[in-house]
Amino acid sequence: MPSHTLDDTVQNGESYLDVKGRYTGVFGWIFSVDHKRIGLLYLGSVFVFFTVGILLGLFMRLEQMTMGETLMTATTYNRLFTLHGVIMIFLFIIPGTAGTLGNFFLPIQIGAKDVFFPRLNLLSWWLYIAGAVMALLAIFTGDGMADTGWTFYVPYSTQTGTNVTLALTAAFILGFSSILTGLNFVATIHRMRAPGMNFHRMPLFVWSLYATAWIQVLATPVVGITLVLVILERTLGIGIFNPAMGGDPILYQHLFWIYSHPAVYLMVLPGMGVISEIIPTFCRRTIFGYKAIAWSSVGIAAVGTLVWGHHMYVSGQSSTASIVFSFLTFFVAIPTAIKVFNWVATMYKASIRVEVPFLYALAFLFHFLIGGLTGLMMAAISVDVHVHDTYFVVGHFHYTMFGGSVFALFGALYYWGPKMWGRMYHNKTAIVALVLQLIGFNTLYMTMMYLGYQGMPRRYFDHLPQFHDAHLVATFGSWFLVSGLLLMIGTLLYSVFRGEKAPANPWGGTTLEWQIPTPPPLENFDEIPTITDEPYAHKEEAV
Amino acid sequence: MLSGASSFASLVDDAFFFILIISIIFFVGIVATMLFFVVRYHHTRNKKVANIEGNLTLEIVWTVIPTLLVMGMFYYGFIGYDTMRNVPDDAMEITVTGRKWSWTFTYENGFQATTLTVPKGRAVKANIESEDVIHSFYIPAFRVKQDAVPGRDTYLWFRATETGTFDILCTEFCGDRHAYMLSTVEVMSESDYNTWYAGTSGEQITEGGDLSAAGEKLVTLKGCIACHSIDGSPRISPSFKGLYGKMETVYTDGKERQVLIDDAYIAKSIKEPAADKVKGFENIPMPPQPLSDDEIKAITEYLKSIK
Amino acid sequence: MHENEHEMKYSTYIYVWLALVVLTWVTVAVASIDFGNAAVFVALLIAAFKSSLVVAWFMHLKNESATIKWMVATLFIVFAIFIGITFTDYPFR
Amino acid sequence: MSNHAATMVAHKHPSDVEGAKIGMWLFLFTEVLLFGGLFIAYAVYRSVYPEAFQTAAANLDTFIGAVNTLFLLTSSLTVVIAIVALQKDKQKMAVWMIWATVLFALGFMVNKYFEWSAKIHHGIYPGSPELLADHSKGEIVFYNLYYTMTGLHGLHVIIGLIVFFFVLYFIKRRPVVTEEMPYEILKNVRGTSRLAVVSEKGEELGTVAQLDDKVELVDIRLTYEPVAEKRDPRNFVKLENAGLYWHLVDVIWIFLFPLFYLIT
Ligand code: HEA
Ligand code: HEA
Ligand code: HEC
Ligand code: CUA
Ligand SMILES: [Cu+2]
Repeated sequence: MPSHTLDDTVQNGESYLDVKGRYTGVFGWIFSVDHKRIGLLYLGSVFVFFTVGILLGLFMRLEQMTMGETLMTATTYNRLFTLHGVIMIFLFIIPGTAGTLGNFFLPIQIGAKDVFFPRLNLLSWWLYIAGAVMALLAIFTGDGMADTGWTFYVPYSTQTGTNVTLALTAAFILGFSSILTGLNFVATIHRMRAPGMNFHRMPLFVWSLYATAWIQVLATPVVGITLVLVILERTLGIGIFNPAMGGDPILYQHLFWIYSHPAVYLMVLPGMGVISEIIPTFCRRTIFGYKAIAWSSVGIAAVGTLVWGHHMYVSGQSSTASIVFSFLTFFVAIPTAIKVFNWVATMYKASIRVEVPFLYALAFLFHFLIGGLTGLMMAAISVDVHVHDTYFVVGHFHYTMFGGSVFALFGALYYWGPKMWGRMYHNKTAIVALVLQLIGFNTLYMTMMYLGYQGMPRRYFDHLPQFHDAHLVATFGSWFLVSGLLLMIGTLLYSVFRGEKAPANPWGGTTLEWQIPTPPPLENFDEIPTITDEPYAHKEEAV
Repeated sequence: MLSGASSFASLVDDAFFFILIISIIFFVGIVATMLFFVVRYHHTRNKKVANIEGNLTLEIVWTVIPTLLVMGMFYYGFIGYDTMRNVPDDAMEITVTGRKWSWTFTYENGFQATTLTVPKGRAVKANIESEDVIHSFYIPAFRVKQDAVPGRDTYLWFRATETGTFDILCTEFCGDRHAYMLSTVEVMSESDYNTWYAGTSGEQITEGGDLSAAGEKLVTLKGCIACHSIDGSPRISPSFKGLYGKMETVYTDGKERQVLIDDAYIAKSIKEPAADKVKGFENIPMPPQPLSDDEIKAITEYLKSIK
Repeated sequence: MHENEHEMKYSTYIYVWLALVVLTWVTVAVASIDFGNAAVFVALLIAAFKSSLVVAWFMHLKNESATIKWMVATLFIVFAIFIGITFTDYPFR
Repeated sequence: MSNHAATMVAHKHPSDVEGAKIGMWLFLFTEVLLFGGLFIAYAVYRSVYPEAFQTAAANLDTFIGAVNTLFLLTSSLTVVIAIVALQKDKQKMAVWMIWATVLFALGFMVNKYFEWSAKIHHGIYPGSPELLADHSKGEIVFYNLYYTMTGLHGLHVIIGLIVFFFVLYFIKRRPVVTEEMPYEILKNVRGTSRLAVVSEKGEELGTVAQLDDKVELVDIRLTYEPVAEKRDPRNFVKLENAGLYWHLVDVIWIFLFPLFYLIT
């Protein structure tokens, strides 16, 4: 029995969207310290950058349609994939799920009125915008956007004439924004849970955010200082990584991946949290293996800090290091496997309603399995020697990041959208969009993996003739993906402004956000609920 | 699938297929189960749910089995890698030099070339070095790859098993012409190779007499033409055509000035490229080129000849 | 002010400070003894001891909740891991 | 005044010191790891160039380093004393102790300034021709690290100084407290005529007694004259957090000192 039903205590508080504060209009948003408004601020800005990022992806595909220089010069192409990578990672996916959904739902799901440091939360968003503006400024100032790839490997990044310094400063600031969000979430989860909500009664989305927040706090500063070192070398000539000054370029890679490998879990853990919410809701039953799923998030975060060297098997690090890292890498698969199996087991003896969010959860599983399993192939050293820095890697990370995290984010927008803006989406259009996305996505990225195994290196402006046909197929797939994404964005925008009014609990969810009015009132709860039971306590008999 | 032309091909491919097969079994199994559940327990078919909260035995099973399997995968990857890192004692050595954006191969007798020639069946150890930024020496058909890191020597080895010509690619992003930092490796039968090798000489190119001809060879061998065209067509740096004797606008310590391109200026451009930055190319760094004075003289002669 | 706060005494801190000064002197004195390669470890050991004094007393970690203590422990474990695993590389090159 | 008054104040959760502490500690963690990246680099390069590091370290002045260590240790002591003093309501003492801290920190910086300028005078600074020509690669790395790490540390000292000036300002300022008045309290005070209702612009609107029943929350500002020996509890938290930060700067120096000056 869901024992924290609040229906009787809820009073008709005004929705956070209507409340008028000290400022009105745009200022009412950009100076708001309400976690829900900040969540939507993130959502809006993140999607602007996502659109820029996918357009860049599209351009890259168009260039790869032909051999030789057609659309753009090599330099332009190099800047494009750098910008594409930087946007997608630092501006879209890292703040995407945690900043948007985390900000909006974390306090509600633990029965709090806001995050612990509301003003710090607003500061994070402002830092995010500052970083984003700086990244975009880097395109127009100096000698243009950096052309180093999102990894900024030295010594190339210290030598190139392009505007690496500004791009790095942007990444540094974005890092701090992310740290502040993480710090805020840890404090919130520790101090603001409703009475009775002990750690083992928290929704799994909150668990995943907790693990994510720790990665944000502990790993981000390392990359921060590393980027600063590159900036120092470019501006003051302090060549800590410069071989001419006794430095070791490979050390840069260590420091970079110490953050950037855990960062990939930063991207996917919140997505996994979303899936852990969607599945029990649409299965109408409690989740299978709650504790296993909860602790596997922590497990992934913990093991994830041990494995960064799998990006460096052929970098010139010692063979011992490669072997140790390979060995450790395989262990991240275990907590991930636990999650996957428990999700599937949750569907057993359930009463499943196949709605769009659930379809996205299935799509997530489908893609993430492919992404994760190809990860295992690359974790095996001898295989990675062959596929490292080829399109195989590109395929792998689009499957995990795009097919995984981003599809989870899309699913979450359908799932929680009605709660956030109080309106439903149009079902049929949403399904058509999903089908287009599925076809396009798999044609595009499956082909990339094939290309990679054939030996097509990544970050190549041009390709050898033997790779041409597959590149054509991939580009063809990208058009389906475009159509699907455009249609989806259209549907979502339509639902925000024109959709049917949503009921308070359209899916029969049991977590706290479904027990309050839609859209939520300013302070979420009139009375802080007391929690006496697990978060996914569904009734045995379906209604 | 990509053909494999070295003794590592089967090692890598086997490990890959081993993981691939396990992956496919899991993938198909999981997706099928998932879809089956969705159909079987669709709410129109199943109204009463079982709120099963977990099952410790299952939890253990699906932790232990994957653990064992991934250890198998690790082992497969490890033995392949172990073989790749342990060079047989009888391996012949070749030095591979990467620079923006070309490869130079130096043989034991000092002979240098821009393409690689190796005998079939013999172990070849490539000592890899870089003159500027990180590159990566990659032969897909051989399944080998190793980064060329400035300031640090790396190596790889292979044993070609098929004759023919295969691509060499650079797989670490190194700038504008990263995608054109290509070469080929030609695998010859042992006897063909021996004949070919006997015909090479490690003698300095500049010793031949005709300096201009030597210069022509050098601009290819040392990778100058990766950046400088010889027919006047635009690349990322000033074309060599008509360069000698022309007045050039350069920035010296940030100040603009005019210089006449003569022997001394060319020598300086090669040794200290950062000293005078040509207008229009001031933000593209030219790496200092480790050339001997003789070589520079030869190149200068050659530049004089292409008006 | 807050119920759970400890009554603090000036004298405790002065003792801690004295200990720190003495330890600083010890580090300097010990540095002139030739420990060979162990020198780094001796120096780091003393530094670690000194900093734990600062953290425990000056920063009152001693009186903080178990949660915060665990968090600090996590920090040091993570940092130790970062350094430790990096060292699977360099000594084996 | 309307019943929207609630939105004029930031949502305040009941002041939770433990949570604020967790926040502060987490922030310190990020600082530790910021330096952590550099310590990793130091460890790596030391293992690669053990001899060069010893030769180079011998050229740094142990005496200045030791004096600076004492400066920082003592400044840490003065900070805790300031905290204790504030806890004991000895505001004057606290202020004096913060000034002492500031002084020691300045002493540290002055020392550092002389140390750096002496080195720079000798032509030893990152990328200098002397450094590149006459010193081995290991020594160059050592000096690069030395300048980066002590530089970043110095930056933190300066930030700490600025923070202490803020704290001083807060301790000395006339405190204004904005609090949210919960409904129950509001109900109780409704009857009184001693509390005035003031608009946001400051004009008086009447007394609380005249408020109508729809009002559920008001934003109240209490302005009071500081009694010499009374502290504003929030200043205490500020000083304590500034102190935590300062001690961290100290802890980092405790490691920097032997690593750069002593291992010869
Ligand atoms: C969301 C992002 C994300 C996620 C979740 C992952 C997850 C994983 N990644 Fe990935 N990865 C990236 C993003 C991500 N990666 C990016 C961006 C890069 C490239 C960066 C760059 O160079 O630009 C990269 C690169 C990368 C490399 C380096 C490749 C190279 O450059 O040569 C490697 C090598 O080991 C790797 C491995 C793994 C592994 C083992 C996992 C594991 O976590 C996967 C675990 C999941 C599963 C295994 C599937 C579920 C499990 C089961 C169904 C159980 C049954 C299976 C068995 C155990 C048998 N990744
Ligand atoms: C979340 C992460 C994410 C996402 C979603 C994507 C999405 C896409 N990426 Fe991404 N990609 C990365 C992260 C991501 N990428 C990273 C980190 C790298 C590495 C960079 C590096 O090497 O440094 C990379 C590299 C990378 C490469 C390799 C470049 C190279 O090595 O040479 C390619 C090549 O095709 C590519 C293509 C695409 C495509 C086609 C999409 C498609 O999904 C895009 C599909 C969408 C469209 C095609 C357009 C849809 C358009 C709209 C919705 C708006 C339309 C608006 C108007 C018309 C006004 N990406
Ligand atoms: C990575 C690209 C690159 C390579 C390789 C390269 N150069 Fe250059 N070179 C440049 C660029 C860019 C400039 C113009 C900017 C400058 O002066 O530094 C330049 C300038 C020059 C100039 C002066 C031209 C003028 O117009 O004043 C000479 C001469 C020259 N290079 C010779 C060589 C020789 C000889 C080699 C090979 C041994 C070589 N370069 C290899 C990029 C390159
Ligand atoms: Cu050389 Cu890429
Ligand atoms: Cu990784």
